[in-house]
Amino acid sequence: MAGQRPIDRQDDLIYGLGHLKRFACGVGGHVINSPPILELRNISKSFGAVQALSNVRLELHAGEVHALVGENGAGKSTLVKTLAGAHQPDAGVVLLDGREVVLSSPADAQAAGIAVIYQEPTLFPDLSVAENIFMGRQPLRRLRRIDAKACRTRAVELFDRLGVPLDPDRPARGLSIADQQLVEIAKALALDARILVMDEPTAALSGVEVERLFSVVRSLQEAGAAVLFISHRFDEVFSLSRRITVMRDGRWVSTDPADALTVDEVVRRMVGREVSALFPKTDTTAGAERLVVRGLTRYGVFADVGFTVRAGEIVALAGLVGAGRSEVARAVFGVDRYDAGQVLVDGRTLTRGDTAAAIAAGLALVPEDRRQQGLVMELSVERNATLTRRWRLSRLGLLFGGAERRAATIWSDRLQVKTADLGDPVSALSGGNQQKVVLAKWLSTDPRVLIVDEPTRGIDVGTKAEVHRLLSELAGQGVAVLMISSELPEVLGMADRVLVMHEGHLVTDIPRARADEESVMLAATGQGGAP
Amino acid sequence: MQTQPPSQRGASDSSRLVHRFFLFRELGIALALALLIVVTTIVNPRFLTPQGIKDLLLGSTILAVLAVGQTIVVVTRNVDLSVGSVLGLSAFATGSLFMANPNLPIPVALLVGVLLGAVCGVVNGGLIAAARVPALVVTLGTLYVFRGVDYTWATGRQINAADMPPGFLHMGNATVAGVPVLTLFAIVVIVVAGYYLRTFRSGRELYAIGSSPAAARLSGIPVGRRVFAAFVVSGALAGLAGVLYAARFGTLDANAGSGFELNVVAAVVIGGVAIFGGSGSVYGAALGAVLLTTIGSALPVLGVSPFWQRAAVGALILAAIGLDRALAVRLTRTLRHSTRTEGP
Amino acid sequence: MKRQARTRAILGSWDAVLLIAVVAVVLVGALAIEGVASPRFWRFVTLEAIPIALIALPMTLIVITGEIDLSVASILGLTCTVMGQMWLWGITSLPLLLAVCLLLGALLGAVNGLFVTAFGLPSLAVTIGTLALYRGLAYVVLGDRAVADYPPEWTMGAIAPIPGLTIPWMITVVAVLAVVFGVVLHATPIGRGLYAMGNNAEAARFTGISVLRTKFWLFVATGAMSSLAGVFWTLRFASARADNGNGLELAVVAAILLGGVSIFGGRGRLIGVIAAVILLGILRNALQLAYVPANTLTIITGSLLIVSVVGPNVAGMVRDRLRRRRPTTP
Amino acid sequence: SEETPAAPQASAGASGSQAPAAIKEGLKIAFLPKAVNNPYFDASDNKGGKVAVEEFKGVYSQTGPSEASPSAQVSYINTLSQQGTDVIVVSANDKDAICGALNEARAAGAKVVTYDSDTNPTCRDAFINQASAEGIAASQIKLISEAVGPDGGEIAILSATANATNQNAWIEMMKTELAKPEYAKLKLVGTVYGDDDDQKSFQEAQGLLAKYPNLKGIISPTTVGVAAAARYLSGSEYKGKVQLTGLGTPNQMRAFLKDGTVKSFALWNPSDLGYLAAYTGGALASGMIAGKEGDKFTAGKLGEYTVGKDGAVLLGDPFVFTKDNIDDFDF
Ligand SMILES: Nc1ncnc2c1ncn2[C@@H]1O[C@H](COP(=O)(O)OP(=O)(O)OP(=O)(O)O)[C@@H](O)[C@H]1O
Ligand SMILES: Nc1ncnc2c1ncn2[C@@H]1O[C@H](COP(=O)(O)OP(=O)(O)OP(=O)(O)O)[C@@H](O)[C@H]1O
Ligand SMILES: [Mg+2]
Ligand SMILES: [Mg+2]
Repeated sequence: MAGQRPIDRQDDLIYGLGHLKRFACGVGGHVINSPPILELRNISKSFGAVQALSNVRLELHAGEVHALVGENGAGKSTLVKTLAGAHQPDAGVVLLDGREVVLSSPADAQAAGIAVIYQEPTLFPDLSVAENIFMGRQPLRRLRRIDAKACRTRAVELFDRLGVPLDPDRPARGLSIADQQLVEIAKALALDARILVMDEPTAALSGVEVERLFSVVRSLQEAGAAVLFISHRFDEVFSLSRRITVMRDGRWVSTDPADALTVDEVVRRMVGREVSALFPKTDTTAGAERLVVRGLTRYGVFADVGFTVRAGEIVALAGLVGAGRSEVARAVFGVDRYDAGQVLVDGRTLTRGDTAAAIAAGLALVPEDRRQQGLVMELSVERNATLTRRWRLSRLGLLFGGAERRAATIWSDRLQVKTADLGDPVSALSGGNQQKVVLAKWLSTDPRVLIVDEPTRGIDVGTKAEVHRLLSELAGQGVAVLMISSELPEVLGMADRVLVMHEGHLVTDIPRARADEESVMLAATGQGGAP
Repeated sequence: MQTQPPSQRGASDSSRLVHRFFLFRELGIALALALLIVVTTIVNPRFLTPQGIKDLLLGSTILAVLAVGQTIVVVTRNVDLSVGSVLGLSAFATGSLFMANPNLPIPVALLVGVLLGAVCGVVNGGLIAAARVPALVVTLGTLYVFRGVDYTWATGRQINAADMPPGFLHMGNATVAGVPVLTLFAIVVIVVAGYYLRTFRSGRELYAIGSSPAAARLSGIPVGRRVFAAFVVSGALAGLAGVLYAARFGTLDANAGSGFELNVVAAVVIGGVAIFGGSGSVYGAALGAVLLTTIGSALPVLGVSPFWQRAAVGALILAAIGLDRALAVRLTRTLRHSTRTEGP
Repeated sequence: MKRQARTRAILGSWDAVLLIAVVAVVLVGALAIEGVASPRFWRFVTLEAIPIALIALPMTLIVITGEIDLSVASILGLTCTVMGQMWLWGITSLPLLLAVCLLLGALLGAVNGLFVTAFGLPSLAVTIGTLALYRGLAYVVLGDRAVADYPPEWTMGAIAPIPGLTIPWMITVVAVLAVVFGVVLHATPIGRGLYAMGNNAEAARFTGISVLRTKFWLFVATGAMSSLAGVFWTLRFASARADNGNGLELAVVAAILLGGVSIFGGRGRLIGVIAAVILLGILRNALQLAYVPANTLTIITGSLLIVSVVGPNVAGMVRDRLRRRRPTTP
Repeated sequence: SEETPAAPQASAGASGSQAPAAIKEGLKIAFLPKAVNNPYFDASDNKGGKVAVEEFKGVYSQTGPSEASPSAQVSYINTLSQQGTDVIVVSANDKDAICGALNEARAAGAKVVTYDSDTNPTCRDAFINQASAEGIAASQIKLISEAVGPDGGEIAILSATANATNQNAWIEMMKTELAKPEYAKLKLVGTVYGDDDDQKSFQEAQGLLAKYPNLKGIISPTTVGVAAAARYLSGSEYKGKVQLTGLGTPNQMRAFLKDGTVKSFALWNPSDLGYLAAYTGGALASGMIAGKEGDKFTAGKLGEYTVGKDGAVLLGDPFVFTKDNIDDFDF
């Protein structure tokens, strides 16, 4: 396979992917008997009326991977930020090696040997990837001058360790979410920290990168580091971690060895009730062709992509990270222009590059990057949720708060958005709850064609089931659903058909009956033949 | 893994192009500048006599020094609109100082001017960093306040060339190997600032702050301290510019440097410094300052009617930023199309 | 995060603070300074405020979308000179003059809008350029001449008071326009879009809001309103000159910022801006009456601006600090 | 200049039926310059007008915008009118734009005297002319002609703002003057504007020399411009080769007279201008004169003046400063 993937921008990076490996299970053979190197005691933190953490405790030992799980909004990220010195707790103490410390700024935490990968990437778009990794602790030459060459070579070493051929000289702007996440990981590794905290590092990654990451984490663990790992994917949690702490509603619920727990038990503790089955796909009979895409080409990004989605169908678009799935979705929705091809909804051709027209024709897109593309972080939950319907909610061109509030209430109840007040800015919501607001925003438009790009990224099990149920329900009502997902079980569980993209081309179209992990992954890595 | 080597090469090819583009960006301004000078000289050879060159260099010096300070602030996603007022204050202070002590050594005057500017910078930076408020508003406020202080202090007085020591005024006019002494100050400032921003951690951190303030905070960069320092430096450079102004113009009243702020911002923007922070260099900004002053002095020489001059300056500013943009877009497109031909 | 939320809560009531300040200044002024209570004072204050308000209305919307237009005063000046030149050519129909001027303003605004939206250039840079360009064109049109021989019906008509009052009738035009802009900003889908694009243009694009088209039309509107202010200016001062309204852009920007509009876009309300325009006008005139010298007025204007942003933030921080201290002290 | 024969005070009463013989005490007299912070107006108002007002026991004040603009001046006129000022002495930033406000102030009882820069005659009671336009133009042309020498050559004008009323009037008169046969060898090649801004004037002077290689002389009839041009010339290779004259203050120009950049320049005494304006205002407000042509009054130490056509009062001819007399002056 030649590595000539089409690229979009001058700063785009081209790289291929290694072979897919299965998760290597197994945990390092350390026995916990040493005192914890990090201990949190009775940490409490509130934001205005929201009690994000109350009396949370946590112990991290050298050489262990400790998983932290909980529903969206349980307080995991808040705990991480407290550890990172980005938030100061209202009460409680942090002990490092048994001594009480005050982490009053991120610099303090770094100095104490704590490296953090935040849930949302925190890169400097204008700076090069290498500079991003070493910002504030670049290798120095004489007279405290930065050694740019050392910077570069060390970045390359780090990427080799992670198995990603990212170019250290390219600017961070324009990196895909996955690549951003990888840079974040490299940044944390570069710290050589004793304590590594990772807040959903895998949410944007596909299997290959996840496996690479895990092998790195295991080697760190063997070298004696303590790792705190947060994820909503239980296979990862159980394959990587030795102990699992469950949080609910800002409180500590339990900490147990992973061996002593089952997925069901963890979910029960997280949610406080039994969760219905995931992927409740009901069979529907496909109706007329709703969305037809023909020969869609955007030079350097994707070429000659054509497919149809029928009413009542859920079609999954699978592929490796960077295969160009999101780009296709954006072009179809009119956010990006395309160079050739045609998009038809219910037989009518859409003007290219016109989002408003696409929406008017009944298209909806739940984008992959909720912070940049999905939400206006400074605006309230209510405004965000009704932004797509502002014309419909207006009377004689006038729009008053009441109509928006009512509409927003309905949908936030339906999706169980956890917020103190609909007037709060969405930036105050937890990641998962933010995702729900994006869903609310688009589902409320009664779309005829719904495109969802990684709809359940960062969403907890309970809500995930709810989202899946919603998608099925919508399909049942005759909506054509195009679902982009990097999670194979989700793809296989939900889709009537699976389209697979590889390097900007649609390589195969597999019906539900024949779709399995093997066939999809082979096609995604460019090794599968025609169906 | 056979895919890796070729793709990685491709990647660094593209990034090299990116680098070349950024180099080109400053080259583009330099080119525009050269073009302007050549055309003007063809029309009027006197434009490039030693006297003409000296005038050009002297003319750009003060704006260039201010542009360096402004760049340091702008890369942190802030802006300092008060520089014109700080310059005025420092220039008047220098004059008053010399009136009171005609025998004062010049370095002392320089030091006092720079210190006074730095104090103004402390006011700006202190308010902005401590209260975390938008720089544009604060410095628009201090633009008024510093100017008001200057007015109140001067109360219609004027300091004339005759009031200042000849040695000081001589410095404003003297040349070393054809290069005015004042310009040497500017060159030193540009080189030091440029080198610092590129090769020291704290310099890079300024870019990081401008690129993403929130991320900078989470990375443990002392954002407040750095922004504060950037404003102090900008103030100090404006103070230095004030002393240079006094040396060059000799006549000082409270209006010195009023309205400069827009010129400085224009110079920085023309020089390719992103107004929203994170990228750009002091070399570009200084070139922008030279280009802007050259436009100002070339137009009268070209015989453009005084009524058309202002319009021409505006049109050239638009042309400069438009051209810069067009180059960037074109480069992107070329890259995209070139990959198409070899792509699948 | 938390501080921001609090700041916002206080900023939400910043309008209230400004309105109270207006009332306070009026009361104190009326009691302490001779002349503030007189009807003539109000006439002068409103006459001064009208052009600033006319420009500030559309400009507030532009700033909320995260852009800025510094060329407004130059558009005003160019309009004045074109109006003067047309008068010299013998065009004596006021409606025609007005129509041509508004069209011209819209056109000049469209040029700004084109540069910003079609070429993707930062508006601050573009409008610094057109600030010089338009002012320069004003000099090209009239040069060193001034046109001042407008019929007194026009010049008197422009500043004629509302019957029975001393306040000029133009203020009703401003009021109607303020309501129009206020409703558009705060109670229409378009207004919602403006806030959205001011905060996150990309998300707005993903929501089907035509960011570029909206911004373009806002620049057009600002141009037209600046021209309207230009026509008023010409008639009020009975003088069309190339330097009319020189430097007015800073006064407008100052009023908008004092009004609590975030320079980064996405935040602010029109009522605050209007209160700020009034506050600045009253304060300035009242202090002049109280023999405060111009130089001190300059300092006061600047300090007000600083206080307008630093005040709420520091108050928020102090409250934050106090609140955090309380639970820890046993 | 119009000679004012030293007539006895008795004849001053001719203008009114029972005109008072002296200026009333306690008159509120306010000076409104183009902009405060301008040294020229500091000299005319605070060193001239103030002295006069104190002499006749009035209440002196100076107020005005910090930057020269007609609209800001209007605001101050309104304020002065509300404050019940008896006399507003104003130097107009625009001869038309402040008319409306001045007339409103006059309707409210104030007398308006313009000085330095006039408004339309219809909106003021008297204008104190520092020197007639003809006088200034004639003296400027004469000075440059002498400096350049008998061979003549190209000359240029560096003015203030393009809209300055007085400047434009002078420039027009200079052109008329140049048309006279004795100046046939002088050729006016251009007029540029330094906006009364030091740096802009400096650059414009520089531009003039680059553009006109054969330039022999520059006239800058504005204090800011002439100082800037002198500074440029004195620091350049053109010093002594290109002649400069204009209207400047002695303190600003002293150094350049002495180093030979400038041979001579002219100016009236700004303090006298303010002094005369104050007395004229006082006389008007006391009803001693009405501002009609032929009215006579005594202006303290300056002696007696007669109101000329259109309410203009002429201060006198400009004074020519040279190396030899410059040290007698300090303003
Ligand atoms: N800056 C803030 N201001 C106000 N409330 C906040 C803020 N940050 C977090 N919260 C609230 O604190 C609670 C915990 O949020 P947190 O982000 O820690 O959840 P989480 O467990 O990480 O969830 P997820 O799995 O969705 O990422 C939520 O209710 C959230 O709304
Ligand atoms: N905003 C952007 N600017 C520039 N390039 C981008 C941007 N987003 C993605 N890319 C690039 O476009 C290519 C295709 O990315 P895309 O996001 O479409 O892939 P994908 O198959 O959807 O993968 P993912 O699982 O990350 O969504 C990637 O190489 C990525 O680097
Ligand atoms: Mg989280
Ligand atoms: Mg994607």
